[in-house]
Order: sequence, then structure tokens, then C-alpha cells
Amino acid sequence: MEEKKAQILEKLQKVFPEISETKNDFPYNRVDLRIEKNKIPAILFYLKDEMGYKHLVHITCVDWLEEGKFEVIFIVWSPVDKIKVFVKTFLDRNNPVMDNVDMIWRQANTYERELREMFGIQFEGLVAPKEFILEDWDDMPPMRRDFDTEAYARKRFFARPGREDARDVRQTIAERTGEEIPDFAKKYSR
Amino acid sequence: MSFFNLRGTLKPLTSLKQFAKKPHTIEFPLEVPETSPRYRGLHYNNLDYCIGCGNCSTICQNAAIDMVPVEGIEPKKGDSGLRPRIDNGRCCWCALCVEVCPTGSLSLTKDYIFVSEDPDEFLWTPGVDNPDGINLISFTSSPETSLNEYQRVPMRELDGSERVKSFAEVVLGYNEDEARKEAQRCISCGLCTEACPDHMHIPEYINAIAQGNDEDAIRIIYDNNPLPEMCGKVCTRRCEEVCAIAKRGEPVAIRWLKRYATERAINADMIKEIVNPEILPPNGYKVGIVGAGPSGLTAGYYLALRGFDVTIYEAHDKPGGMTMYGIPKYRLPLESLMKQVDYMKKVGVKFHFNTKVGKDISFEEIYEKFDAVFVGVGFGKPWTLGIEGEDLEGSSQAVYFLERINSGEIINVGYKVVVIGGGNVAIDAARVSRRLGAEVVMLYRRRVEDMPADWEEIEGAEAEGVEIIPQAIPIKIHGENGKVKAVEYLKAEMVPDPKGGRPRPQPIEGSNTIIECSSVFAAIGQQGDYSFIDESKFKDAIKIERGRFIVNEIQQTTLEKVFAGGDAVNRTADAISAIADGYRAVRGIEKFLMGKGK
Amino acid sequence: MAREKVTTLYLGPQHPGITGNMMVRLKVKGDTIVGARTEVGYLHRGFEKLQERRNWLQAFTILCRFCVPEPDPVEEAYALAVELLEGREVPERAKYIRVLVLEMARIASYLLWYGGQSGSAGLYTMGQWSVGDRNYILDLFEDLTGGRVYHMFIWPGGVRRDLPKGFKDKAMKVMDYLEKRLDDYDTLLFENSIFQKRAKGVGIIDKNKAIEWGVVGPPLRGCGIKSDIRIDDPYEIYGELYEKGVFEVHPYEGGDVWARALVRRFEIRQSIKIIRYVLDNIPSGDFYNKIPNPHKWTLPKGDAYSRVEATRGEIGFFVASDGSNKPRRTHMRGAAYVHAITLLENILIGENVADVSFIMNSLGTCPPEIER
Amino acid sequence: MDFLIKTLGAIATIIVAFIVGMLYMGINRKITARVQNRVGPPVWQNYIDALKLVSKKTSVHHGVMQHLAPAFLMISSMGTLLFIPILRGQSWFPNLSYHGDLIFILYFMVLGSLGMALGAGQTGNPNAAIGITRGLSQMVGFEIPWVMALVAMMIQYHTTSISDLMAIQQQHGWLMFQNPLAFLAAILAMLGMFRYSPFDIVGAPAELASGPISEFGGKYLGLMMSSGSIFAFTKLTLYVDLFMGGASNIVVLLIETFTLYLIPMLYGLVSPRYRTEQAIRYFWGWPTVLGLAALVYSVVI
Repeated sequence: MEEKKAQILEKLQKVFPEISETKNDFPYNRVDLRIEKNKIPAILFYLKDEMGYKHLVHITCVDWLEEGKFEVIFIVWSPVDKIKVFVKTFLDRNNPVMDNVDMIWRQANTYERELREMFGIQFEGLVAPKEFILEDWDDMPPMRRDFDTEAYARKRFFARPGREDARDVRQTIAERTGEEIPDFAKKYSR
Repeated sequence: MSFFNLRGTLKPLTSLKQFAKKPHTIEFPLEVPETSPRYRGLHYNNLDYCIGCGNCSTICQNAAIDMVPVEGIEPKKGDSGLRPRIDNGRCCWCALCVEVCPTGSLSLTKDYIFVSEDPDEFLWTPGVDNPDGINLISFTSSPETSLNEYQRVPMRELDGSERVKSFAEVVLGYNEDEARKEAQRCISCGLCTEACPDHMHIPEYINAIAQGNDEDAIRIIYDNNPLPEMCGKVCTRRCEEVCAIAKRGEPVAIRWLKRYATERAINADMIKEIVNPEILPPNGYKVGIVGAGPSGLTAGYYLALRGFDVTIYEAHDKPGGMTMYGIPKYRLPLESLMKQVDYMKKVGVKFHFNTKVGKDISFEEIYEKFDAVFVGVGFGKPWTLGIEGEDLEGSSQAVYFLERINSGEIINVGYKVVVIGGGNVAIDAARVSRRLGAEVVMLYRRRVEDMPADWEEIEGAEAEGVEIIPQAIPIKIHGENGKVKAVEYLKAEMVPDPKGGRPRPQPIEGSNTIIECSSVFAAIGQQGDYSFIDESKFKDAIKIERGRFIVNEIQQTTLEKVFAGGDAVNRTADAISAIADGYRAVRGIEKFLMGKGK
Repeated sequence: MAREKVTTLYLGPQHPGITGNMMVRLKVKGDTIVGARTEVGYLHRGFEKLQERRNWLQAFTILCRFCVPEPDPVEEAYALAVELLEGREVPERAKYIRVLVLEMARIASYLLWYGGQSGSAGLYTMGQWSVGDRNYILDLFEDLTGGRVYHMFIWPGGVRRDLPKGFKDKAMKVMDYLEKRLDDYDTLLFENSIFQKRAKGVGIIDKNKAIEWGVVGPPLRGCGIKSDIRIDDPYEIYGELYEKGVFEVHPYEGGDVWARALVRRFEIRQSIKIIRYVLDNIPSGDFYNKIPNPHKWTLPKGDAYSRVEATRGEIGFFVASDGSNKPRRTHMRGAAYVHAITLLENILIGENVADVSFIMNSLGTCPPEIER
Repeated sequence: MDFLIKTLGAIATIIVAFIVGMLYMGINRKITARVQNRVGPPVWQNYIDALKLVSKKTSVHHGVMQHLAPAFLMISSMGTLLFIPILRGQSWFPNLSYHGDLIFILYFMVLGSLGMALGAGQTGNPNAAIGITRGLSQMVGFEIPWVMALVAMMIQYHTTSISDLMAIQQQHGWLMFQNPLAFLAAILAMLGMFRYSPFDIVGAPAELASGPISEFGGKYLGLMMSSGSIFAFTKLTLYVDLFMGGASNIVVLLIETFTLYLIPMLYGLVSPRYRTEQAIRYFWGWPTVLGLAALVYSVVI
């Protein structure tokens, strides 16, 4: 399996010299590679048509808020090689645009609709109804890290009365003993 | 229809035979299905075991559990007095609250039917509102299945045979991995902070360690304890006694974690760099401190941070008081204490060593010179045994013995030492004697489990080959040529105390036993020595009762300019209480002086 | 109604023929479907966002709500993903118990499928039987996990509890009973000429396109393609079991509802075989590689993706960690995500309106899995 | 006076039909439950259901026809009932029978379905509309063997009166033995008439959410349920009259009707449903062939 994994990377790197980062040291059947976003359709086409990675396992996105990036991850699987290939790319968080890939796999359309709605990623050329899961949503795309679920829930719903007498254990004890927890330490309280 | 599938039409009709079979379903009110012994139904909380740590409330991902005060449950040390209340409308019966309950008091029952038209009725306090749930308990956690880690990360120590060879530190301290792992055991309930006399921010610094942020941990520790490294090594750790985890396992090693954190700062400069305290500009007040013990040092440090001009008078040539002279160096190496005192010097505390108040400088002088005086003199004078032969050569008080050893004297204790007493001082004396090459026998009036010393210390002593004879009451020290030759003691039996206290030892007549030995050390307690204020001016003004100063809640004695702390005030007689006194006195002095206005 | 007029027919979101809250908007010409569009969004609970606010263990309790009929594979997928990410070992006994739970869940889910498939064909007796018999599996679950439907049992590091006393005997009895009942099911359902007439040649998936279209699980095996995560990308002890011949994977040709039904009929018996083997050969030892205090349990930075074979097909869980005690991102891939949207929209064209829920049931659509 | 007695008799007939029909449905539910491994509701559950439904208020209005549809159903089932002789040779279950009532009934029985179709059509529910088309298509399916069976008998005995047929059977023995082909065709048609599986495509819950009745609730549903039970009894009595020579007393009637009722019920328990075109193909298959054969047989004999 290790050889096969190395071969795959080698072959891909030959065709796509743009591959910027690879990771191959997983103890299981997984290969990672990172490539710039405009090469994504090309590499996916290549993987599917030339290398037998016919099964699109997953498309997902991770919001790295602190770094200002979206990481879009395509996972493909070959029923022959029995290896998962993770194709990763970074998008600029302020301008998340990338190419549509649903001509490669029709079902990518669904994933793209979801990412568009949940992260606000625009797939150029995507033809799909505007709304997928959310209805009449006017807030920021909710799966972004800076969307505060709790604040939204507070704004949108109200708590049923009857539970105001709840006490925080740490706070109660501190009050009772006159302990003053310094402000910088409070983030470590639970 | 061209083709008629007769078999396909008629064969299914045989299924009608099911008509004769017993149905799967039951008629509910007439027949009630038995739930399995592991069923996750409604909650039950055993109020007697519950300590209100609130871990259930924190783990609940639905925010269905609130901690509320419950009538009839008084808060005490190790019990927040709060009990969980479940919003059954939110509960999803995942039973994570059961899995994280450190005491095992919370469990789920077989009962799963609860009907009410009033939505507020779905809020109930398990155990209070369903007392009969105790008979229906089904889903419980045991230490094996619980999510809490009940086994402490073992502390690496020198081997018993190895450590008697030298005064090298016995406990080696956690390394980073061990400390993280141990810190992860903490459930951050904070019950320990109440038990700590100084109310240190224990959950916070442990959490900082768990998250890999040692520097924050040090900062949090120094917030109200300037001698944490000393505490990290020799603290009596009342916090661990009430640890929530300790209800079913070994408490979190709070002391070792503190030690780990403070040891990250290798020297005084590093401490200063990490803690980087805010030192207020001088406010013009001067405070004199008598005694550089833990309470005096604490008061001095925090007063200095608050802009006071602090001077500490110490009779010995080194600071630390009992922690310096009473605690053997294999427990608390000299450097670790000096490191902290050096750091204090850096923040501006002034020291006068070898200056015994009452001899080198009069108390009156200090009283006049400073705006406030803090007295932290401790208990320097040991109780004597009061038996025959006590003044023989080779018989002495353990405290003096330890003091001499710690000052660097080399003492010949001979081939066999008898230590009388069961406290930490006794154990220290015994273990030190082992290191000096003698065989050691300890005599203690009561049983081993009654010994006031730390169990870790007792175990350590046993590992080093100290023989403990419990229920032994010494009656005479035999001498030969003015030297100790043997100790005679009576065996005792435990009789219940008619007043309801702990059992008392009752000597058994005629059970006299004699142990040959070369030295005897008595360690049955100390008392205060207040001769330095035996001046007519203060004698009446500063009230002393049963050997201790009378102080108010801000450590102020009956003489308003004088504050006191440490062993001379409190009854717990440990360093952390002394530190707490010192810290409290700082606030008291601040209030007293600043409130007065200049 | 004019025969050639195209009508829009809304199936759902509240509809007895739909396996949950979703809608299929059909364009119908007479009784023939000329267009279909899946509309979801009636069941979105934001689980993935909620998991980001919870720590790694708290996140585990909402997993079972991802798919109600068969919650355990999702728990398994999450546990596997976390274990891959952390490199946590699972004790051998835990693996066996997990397989036991997963196969019991598979049986329970297939029994529910029996009900759904025959119920959507109008044969309610079958559904009552199989759901009634599923109760015996749920009884086993109750004994083992304490919960009947939501087990919350498989978690990172192993399983929550060991097998209770007497579980083996009880489970064996249930398996014997089930095997007998499966023969009854065959009599009632598979030998029934009307069911055969309804199922054959309906909802055909093109074999050559199946993998590309993202078809997984029983529908893919119903296309004559031998594909099963349990043998392709083995997890727990499945690889070992397959090599030992404890279970088989058998594809059926045809690609229609009938082939998919046969796949399930075959696999439910395989599951019984696996359970028998597991109960007989379970090793002793730990059932749980204890995780640290959940509040302070951090996972190394990185991401992982796990795959599990559920009764609907491949279920996967993507987790990404930023090194803290909470997930940075979790994303579940449900088989229904592909089956119920692009695939269903494709294969419904040209079918009869009466067959919509019949086909949906055979694909195993599960709306909670789509929306999460 | 005679009119009064006839009116009272008619009301009594309807009440008996209602009670018996409901009881049959209750027994049906119980048997179904037991075959499905359930305990099932009590036999009288249907009476409770009907009472509850009738006592409900209705707040949804789609139009006049929607209000009238249950009435149509009721009229159709009650009217049919009144034209059918309940008991042979007894005067206290009077009926409006006349020469040619068989042909009249043939049409009158359809009235309810047509009224229902109009009412359901007015609700605007696409499920109802589809259900109606399916129902009418299916009716076209089973009417053919049914009519053929009846016509076979009419030809065989040269009468169009039910009473006459009953009288003839007194002499020649039951028709089900006299013309078994007609009987079989009629029984197969009855499967469709009762709309139990496999011919329940009209209201298929899994596809159409109960089809035509999906917009009817409360009182309407209660009325439909009552008319359904009366209609069931009516149909069963008609079959008994036609093929089993009628019943001489009520016990025999109950036994005979229930035995007949078991046929669609039990077959429905083990059958999935046919799609519309499959159902029509079914009825135009063997049942029609049997009907034709019965016709030929009756002509030849």
C-alpha cells in the first residue's frame, strides 16, 4: 500500500507540478495533496478519468478563521486502488470563489449548493436553485466560524422562565469564601 | 392477464397462520414491560453522596442541568451545597452526566414514565422529588466505566533504599507529559478552593497546565501565594482531601501540579519575568514584619506590590521560619525556598536577618517606627514529654534536632533512634535519622490511621525502613553515664471516648517494654514564645489566649496597629494557613492604613 | 384530468410515503413522472455547527440523531474518525462489541426497511411483522446499551459498557427466532406475485454509471457491483471476518427495486451469521480505552475521514481539529445525501407516481442524514 | 299505516346495517391485528371512532360539493340497501324491490363514488384528484366482470329482480353452484369493490395520503365511515341474495355475509397493492374471462 501511495503522488506530481504540498505518512490508505484552486477541476478530471478515482466520497470545507482562509477538501476513492485521495485547496476567506466541478460528478452539485449556502463559497458556473437547506436566510452563512450560534439563538428565541435560580458552582464557592479570581484567569474556569 | 402465478398468489395466504400465534404487543395498563437492568430512564441523585461539584451540569450538552440550592443541604467544605436539577424537557438521556459524576451519586432509573400537564413540573431535582428512585436505579457508573480518571499519575520517587543514603530530594516531580495528564484529571469544580485556607485559584491553574500554558498557571498561582514552590513541595494540601475525584479514587495531585508549574521558572529572574507583577508606586506607608516565616513573607510580598515600604526582621540568618528550619531538605531543598525569597527581594521587600526582636531590636522600637506591624512569629517552643530522663544526653526535641540539621550541623545520633510522636515533625525527625544512618523506631500513642502526619509521609517513612510502633506510651527514658540508653513504654489499648471524641489510648498495666537506643527525639507539638513582647506597654494591649493571639477577621490583634498571622494565630499549624493569614493581613493593613487616610 | 397535462405533485414534507421530512416535487403527466426535484430544508438542526460548540465527547451524543432508523453507524463513523485523528487504539473486545452493535443495528434497520418497502407497496402485514420482530433486537439493545432507539454506545476509544450477563444466550435465541421469521417473510413478501410484479423493472439504476453517480451500499450491490466498505476499506474486524468467510457480499444483477430487495434479504442473514460468530468468539479484555476527562481532552491538529457501511450505504464522517478540545469542523456524508437528491431525481423520470415512495424506500433515503 | 311501518322498517334496516357493518369492520381490525402479531383494538373501537368523528367541529370549507359528497355516499349506500331484500320471505325487513331492481342497483351503487369524486375534486387536493381518477379507473376495471356475472344470471333465469332470483334459488339450489363461473367472477370483482389490498390504490396512504378523503375530516369522515359500513353490509347481503339464496333469518344472514366478508379481508392481509394499470389489467384478465365463460355457460344452458 505504501508503494502504491507513493506512486500515486509521483504520477500526479509529474502531471501537475503545481502540487504544493503532499502528505503521505498516514498509517492507513490515505494520501493528501494541496493544489491551487484553479487546478482543482483539472486534477479531479485526471484522477477520475485517468487514474480510476471514480467515486467522489466527499466535498467539505473548513473555516480557518484566524488565518483568513477556507480549506476546501475533495475526497476521492478508487475501487481498484482502494486508496482515498484528499485534494485540498485554500480559498481566500474574503473572496471565496472557485470553479464548479459538477460536470465531473453530478452529485458534486449538491455539495456545492451546501457549501455555497453554509460558507458563502461561490462556485463559478454552478446551476442550482438558490436555496438548499436554509429558508429565507438573511444572516451570514451559518457554518462560518464567526457566526455565533448562541447569540443567534438568544436573538431569535426566548428561554422559558423558571430556571433563573441556576448557580455556577465555581462562582458560588468563590463568593462564599471571598476568593477573588483575577480576570486573566477566568478563561480557565470552566 | 396472460400468466397466472398460482403459487405466488396462494403461498402468501399461508401467512394467515400467524393469527394463532401470541401477539408481540401487550395490553399496556394490564401488563407492564420490565425494563432491562441497564435502562436509561429518569434521573436519581443520591443527595448524601452528591457534593454539588456541578460536573453533570457542565457536561450536559443540552444545558438541561442546573445547579440549585436545595433546602436542608448546608454548604460545607467539599460540598457546594448545590444539587443538580434536571429539565426533563431538554434531557436526551445520554447519561453523560452519570458517566462524569465523580461521586457516583447521579444515576438513571428504570422509571421512564412521567406525565404532567404543567410544563414546569418537568423541572425537578432528582433525589428530592423522586426519593423512591433509589429502589429503581439502573444505569450507574463505576470507577471502571466512569469518564473520570480515578488513578493518579504516579509520582516518580527515589527508591527507599536509595534515599536513605543522602538528603537528595525524594520526590522527583512530574515531567511535562505527566503533568498534562494529571492536570487533565481535574474536573474544575473548584470545591478545593474552599478547603484551601488561602483559597488559591486551583481549577484555573490546573486548567492552564492542562492546556499547556504553564506561564499562565504560574501567574495565577502567584496571584495569592508568593511561596508556591514551597507549597508545591510540602503543603498539607487540604484541597486534595475534598477533591471531588477523591470520593471514588485518588485525588488530583494538586500539590505536585503546583510544584510542576512553579518549577518551570528556574530562578528568581524568571519568576519575575513570567509573573511580571504590577508594582504600585510607593504610597508612603511603612510596615514592619516580625518573622520571615510563610505568613511574614506573604504579607511582605503583597504589601510591597501594593506600594508599601516593607521591612522584615528575622532572628535566623535565613528566611522561611519553620519551612526553612523545620522541614528536612530532602523534602524542600534550600534552593527552591531561596529562589522565592530572592524574587521577593526583587520586588522590593527588605530583610534584616539575624535580628531577634526583643533582643537585637525591641518590639517597641518597631512599633513606633512603622505605620503597621505584622507579627508572624510562629511556634518556636516545643512541648516537652514530661517524663523521667528527658534531659539525658541524646534526648532532645525533634524541632531543635531538625533545626540543627538544616543549619548544616552534623549530628551523631548513634545506632538507634526512638522518635516519640505521630505528626509530620516526628516523621521528619525519623526520616532524617534514617539518613544519618541510624535505625529508627517511632512510638505513637494511637493507631497508625490516627497519625496526624500525611499518609504519603508515613508510607515514605515505612519505605525507608522506619519501624512504627503504634499504641505505645513512653513512660521513662533510661540512661547510662548521663546518656540515653533505652526507652520504656507501655502498650495501650484504644477505648472509646465517653465524650464522643476519637478513641483514646488507655495504657495497659504491666505491658512495659524497653527499647534500647542511642537517641530519643520528642515531637509532640510546639507552642508560641511571645517573650519579645513581654513589655508592660503591650502585655495587656495585645491579648493572647491559650498561646495564640486574638485577632479579628482581618488579622488585626487587639492593638489596632498590630496584625498577626501564622501558627501564632491559627490552629491548623501549616504553611498554607500562615500564607492565608499573611494575605488576609495585607488586605487588613491596606484597609486599616488607606482607609485611615494620610 | 387531461391526460397530457403536466401537473405538479408535491410529495411531502409531511407525507406518509416519505421517510422523514423532505419533499419531492414531481412533474406528472398522467401517472408518469416527467420531472422530479428533491427539496430539503424541513429538518435542518445545525448539528455540525452545534458540534463545533461542544467538546469532542459532548459532540458524540447528538450523533444518533443524524439518522433515526440506524444510529449506530454514525456513532461508529465519528468514533473512527476521532480515533484516526488521535491515533487512539481500540481494545480487541471493544471491536467485537462494536461489530455486534453495528450488525444488530443493520438487522434492525433492514427490518424497518422490510416494513417501509412493503408498506409503500401496500402490504402492511409485513411491516407489522418486521417492526414487531425488530422489537426483539431493540430489547437486546436495551440490555446492552440502556437505550432502545438512541443507543449512544459506541464512542471514541471503545464502547460504553461491557456485555451484560446472559446476553449471549438471549441474543442467540433472538437470532434463532429471527432466522425462522425470515422464512415467513420470504413467504409473505418475496414469493408474493404481486410484490414481484411491483418490484421488478422499477427504479432501474444504470450499472455502468452507478459508481460515478455516487451510488453506494445495497443499491450499488443491486446493480451487480460487488462493493462494500466492510471489505473494500475494512474497519474494526470486518476484514478479518470476511477473510475467514464469516460473511459474504453478494451482488444481484438488475439495478431495480427487486435486486435491491434481494441484496437486503441476503444481507440480513449475513448479519445474523456475523452476530453468531462474534458472540462465540469474543475475546476477553478491556472494552474501553479510556479517554481523558472530556472537558480537557484535546485532539491534535489535523483532519480525518472515516467510512462505515450502513444499510443505506456509505456513511462517512469528516472531522477537523485545530488542536483544542472542540472540533473545528465536523461534516457527515450520508448515503442519502447523494441517493435522495441527484440519484432520485434521475431515476424517477419515467416511473409511475405510485412507485415514488416504493423507489425511495428501496434507495434507503433518510432526510435527517441529508440536512443534519 | 303501511307507509309508516315501511318507514320504521327502513330505519330499522339501516340501523341494523350500520351496527353489523361496523361490527364487521371491528372484527376485521381485530383479525388484521392478530395476523400482524398485534393485540389490536377492541371490536367496538369503530363505534367509538364514529362517535368521536361525528362529534367534531369542521372548520375547513372547500365548497358545496365537498359538503354534499358524504351525503351522496350515504344516500347511495342507504338507497342501495333499501332495494335489497335483507331476509327471504320476512316482512319485517321491508324493501323497495321491484322487477328490474338488479339493474337499478347496478347504477345506484356507483352514485356514491361519483358524488365522492365531485366532492373530492372540489377540495383541490392533488392527492384527492389522483385518487379519484384511480378510483374511477379501477371501477371501470371491476365493473366489467361484475356486470358480466350479473348479466349471466339474468340470462340464465330470465329475470332482473333480486327477489325472483332468490325465489328461483329456493327451487334450484344456490346460484354459486348453478353458475360457479359467474360466482367466481363476481367474487373477484368484489375484491375490487371492497377496496382492500391489493386494490386499495384509491386511498393508498403511502402515495396519496389517503387519496380522496384526505381533505375530509370530522363529521364528514364520520359520515363516510358510517356509509362505508352500511355499504359493506349492503354489498355482502346482495351477494348472499344473489349467490347463496338469501337468508331466512338474521343469524344465517350474519354467518353467510361474514364468510363472504372474510374473502376480501384475508386476501387483503397478505397482498401488496396493485398499481392502477396493473389492477385494471388484473380485472380485465381472469375475472373477465370467467365472466365471459359464465355468459357463454348461461346462454348454452
